[in-house]
Amino acid sequence: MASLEVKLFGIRFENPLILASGINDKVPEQWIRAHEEGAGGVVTKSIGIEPRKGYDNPTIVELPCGLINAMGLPNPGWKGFLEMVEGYTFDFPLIVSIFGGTPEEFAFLAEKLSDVADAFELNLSCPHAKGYGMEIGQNPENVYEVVKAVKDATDRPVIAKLTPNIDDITKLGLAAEKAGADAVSAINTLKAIAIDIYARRPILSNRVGGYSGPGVKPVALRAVYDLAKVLDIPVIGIGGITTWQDAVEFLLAGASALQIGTAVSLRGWKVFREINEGIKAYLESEGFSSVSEIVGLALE
Amino acid sequence: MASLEVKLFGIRFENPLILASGINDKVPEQWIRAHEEGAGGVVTKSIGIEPRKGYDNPTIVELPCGLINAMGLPNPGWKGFLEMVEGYTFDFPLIVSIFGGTPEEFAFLAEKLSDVADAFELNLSCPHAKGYGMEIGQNPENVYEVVKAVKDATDRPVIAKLTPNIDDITKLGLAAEKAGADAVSAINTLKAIAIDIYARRPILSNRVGGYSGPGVKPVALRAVYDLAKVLDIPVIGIGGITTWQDAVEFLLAGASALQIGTAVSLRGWKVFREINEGIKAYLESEGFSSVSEIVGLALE
Amino acid sequence: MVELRETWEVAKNVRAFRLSKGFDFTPGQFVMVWLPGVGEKPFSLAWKDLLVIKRVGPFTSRLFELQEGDRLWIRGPYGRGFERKWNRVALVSGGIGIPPLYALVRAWRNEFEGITLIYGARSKEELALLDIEDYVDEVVITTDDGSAGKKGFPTDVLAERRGEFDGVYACGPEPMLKAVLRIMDYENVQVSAERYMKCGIGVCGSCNLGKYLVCRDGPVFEGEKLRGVM
Amino acid sequence: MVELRETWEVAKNVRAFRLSKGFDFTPGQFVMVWLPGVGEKPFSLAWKDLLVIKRVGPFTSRLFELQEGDRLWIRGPYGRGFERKWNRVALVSGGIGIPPLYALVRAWRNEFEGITLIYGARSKEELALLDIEDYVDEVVITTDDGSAGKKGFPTDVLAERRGEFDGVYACGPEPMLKAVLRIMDYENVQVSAERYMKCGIGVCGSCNLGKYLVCRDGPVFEGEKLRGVM
Repeated sequence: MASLEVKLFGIRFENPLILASGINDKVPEQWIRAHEEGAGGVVTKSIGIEPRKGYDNPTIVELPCGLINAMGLPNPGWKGFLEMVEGYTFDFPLIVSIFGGTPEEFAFLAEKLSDVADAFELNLSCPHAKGYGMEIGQNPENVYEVVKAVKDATDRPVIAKLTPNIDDITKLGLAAEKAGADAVSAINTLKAIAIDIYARRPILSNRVGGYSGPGVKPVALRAVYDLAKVLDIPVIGIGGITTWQDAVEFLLAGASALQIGTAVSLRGWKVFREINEGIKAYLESEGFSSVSEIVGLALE
Repeated sequence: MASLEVKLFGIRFENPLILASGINDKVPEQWIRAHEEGAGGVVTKSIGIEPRKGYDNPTIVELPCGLINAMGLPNPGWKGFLEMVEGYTFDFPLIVSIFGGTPEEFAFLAEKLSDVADAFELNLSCPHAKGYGMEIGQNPENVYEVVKAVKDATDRPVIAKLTPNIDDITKLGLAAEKAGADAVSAINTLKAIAIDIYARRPILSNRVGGYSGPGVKPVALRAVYDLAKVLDIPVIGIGGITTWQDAVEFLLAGASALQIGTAVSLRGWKVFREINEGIKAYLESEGFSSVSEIVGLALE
Repeated sequence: MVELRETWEVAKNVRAFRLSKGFDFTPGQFVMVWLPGVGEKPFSLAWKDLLVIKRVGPFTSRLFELQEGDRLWIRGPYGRGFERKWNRVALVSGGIGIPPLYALVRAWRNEFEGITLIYGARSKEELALLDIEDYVDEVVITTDDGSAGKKGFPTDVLAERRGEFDGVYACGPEPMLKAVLRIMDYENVQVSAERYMKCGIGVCGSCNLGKYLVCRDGPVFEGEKLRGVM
Repeated sequence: MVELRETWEVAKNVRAFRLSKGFDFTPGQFVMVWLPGVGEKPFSLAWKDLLVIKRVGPFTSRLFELQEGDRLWIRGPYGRGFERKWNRVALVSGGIGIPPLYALVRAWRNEFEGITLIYGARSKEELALLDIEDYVDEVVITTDDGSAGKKGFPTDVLAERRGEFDGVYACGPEPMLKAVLRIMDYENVQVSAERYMKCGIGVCGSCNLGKYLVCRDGPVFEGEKLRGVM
């Protein structure tokens, strides 16, 4: 029997599939549901300093190969978040995503939320929020400063979530590693837009948004492959993983764990079970006994 | 009757659809065929200084949302190219794509091929050839230097073909414009990879390649939208245009003309006629009399 | 993109909108309606080509200005609709809860032995009955002010007559749904829940109802699933 | 990815490879076979699960080393195959041109009134007939050295007997195809052309034959289309 368990930065995950940030992960009941449905861990919606209601609708566009969204980082702020989780305990790793406009804001959030988070994922990559996310994370120096500030503020493992909207994502990964990140995750969404030909205007209220789903998979896989080649810290693969074959490709490309987001919308919660079963059957039929044995095999 | 004719940098195109570089455009018979099949113009395969045979197979991977290719710039070199076209005349605009490793090489090629080319497209964006394409074109200063050198070497209009593998494609567009480019075209392919889960290795012999087709359309459309907002020179839209609706989206986003590549493989030569007919019917039903009337309407 | 084929007033601040295109749908499913430059909101389908909408804010006010031939943009239908079950059923509707129930009886009127509509509104002028009387066996009206039917709440009627029905379909304000669920002890009842929905397709998570998403797990839920949740 | 179910020698330097999976195909279509780390090449299907391949270089040499149970990677089938036409037909095959014609007669043997295979090889030991004799009415062999059948070229036989046939299907080296086209005056003939193919799906343009692409417009062409081209 092949094992699906993975261990990352000292934390054990039942399986390599983690619910990605921003997908049905607003409240604790949804995190618990994701775990019940087969996720090995959960990343929360990105939490900032102040509550934000996010952008007006339309906030999402459905496309043949995925989705474009511009939610605008809706979140209850760190105080609201702490109130919301009070009284809950979780029997799976809970990774808290945080976003800020400066290294100090990131550090502040990490400090305030360290009692709740098993690990932090730094949102250095949201492509549609002015002053946050990608606007900071496209610059390797900023990535370095943010990671360093957070590492100084918390003992929890820190994952830097990187943007693919860059000439070479390894620059960002190396900066994160140098600053002491425990892992990187890649990719966040690609900059994109959709226009309605009869309205003759961009569909999203924010005009531009982030593209996710099967259409971005080849780009995401390349990002993971490039990162895994140069980094010593683990890479968490994200981007259009929809089938178990996609998942295996990411593992072979060097991802130590995976995040699933858009596929939950496209195919329902059952994707976690289906992908886990597919990985397990693949491991067994190909003669492997654990997920970690195949991580990076395609890097040669 | 709505008109499909467009005029770009003083050249008249029967319709806004141009065969993109690298798709069935190796020899003059294929360029003539593309025009017969409805293309308003043709871009040749990229021509360099020396003949190149390109990479070994596999050079292409078929995916649910497009293709990844790494052909390796196969071409007969400028001398072979001149021999090949000798005796041919073309009753449609022939845009010659050129690639080089330095501004001087680009300028040399432009000078040698000016008698054949109605315009040049500078390949500053091929994502899989060491020392060429994107490796040069990701840097705005290089884009500036190459465009400037070519403009000094030829009187023909010059189009800079830009890479989307960058934090902000408008930097590249602005550099091209400043150097005197007559137009930019965007996007070239996205950096990508595909791994075979049973071979456990990258499929392409070059390992990494460029992603094209419907899956890249939302990214390409955003690039065109961003470029059209900041540039005064025309933008030629490329990237996953497969249906007439896609074509109209690109025109509304600010593209003055369009290039079609992967769709010719996915749907056959008939795409030119079908897309042209769709654009025409749209113009008529929405009350426009020419393509140029809708260019950029979604920029507001 | 669809065009508005016809629009008419149904009740005070309630209009019907007939579209140029019909959608394959299950009663209870909803669509997202986008008015460019204005916004995008979810509405239950009253029929494959019919929306019945109450004016409540700026978006619906703009909708109310649309004329025949004007365009509107629709995606969907989305979500889980009603399931056909039971023989003698009551439909309990409050406020603007009528559209999905209208769709239900129009689609399945011959599948039941008896259909009783118990419909409560604030006052007579707010009753948005359309031609629903053609599709049900009995209509019981309640109004808060007694201006039509019985004075009181539809749930009062349900509580009294509960024994007559095998099952209940309900749509309306949350306090009414809670009352229906309690009267039915969460059994033999399907309710269409309402939440603030943004994406409509199970991404944003805004419409969570406990561990459920109203846009994907609902909007129609079997009563049993809502124990401890509503 | 498929497995090799069976492999056997068919003639000198020619092997047959039976795959674990069959493909829906039209006779004349080809597949791309990838051996990771070695390369990728096009081959005509001899049957839905059968490849018949001649050793010509490093890639095919590695293919010849494969054992039953080994893996190979296949995409396709691609291209335009033969079209069923005519009643009394000749198949003209030269060299390793037999696989698509084998597929043709195996698929359509009952659709013709008469099938004559005219098959030329350099010598007796290079004849890769498989069991094609079961599917045709007549086999005429020619060899360059006279070691089997008639000494000479298959096109000599076709030229002599041309009047007996309504139509001709041909596959083989280009000089042979040209001779067939000329004998038939480009009419009532379909030929399977060969070109250096890389992508196989109409992108790279390597396999151009005049204005055509062998991978998309072919590999099978009606003779009429090749006037002035071949």
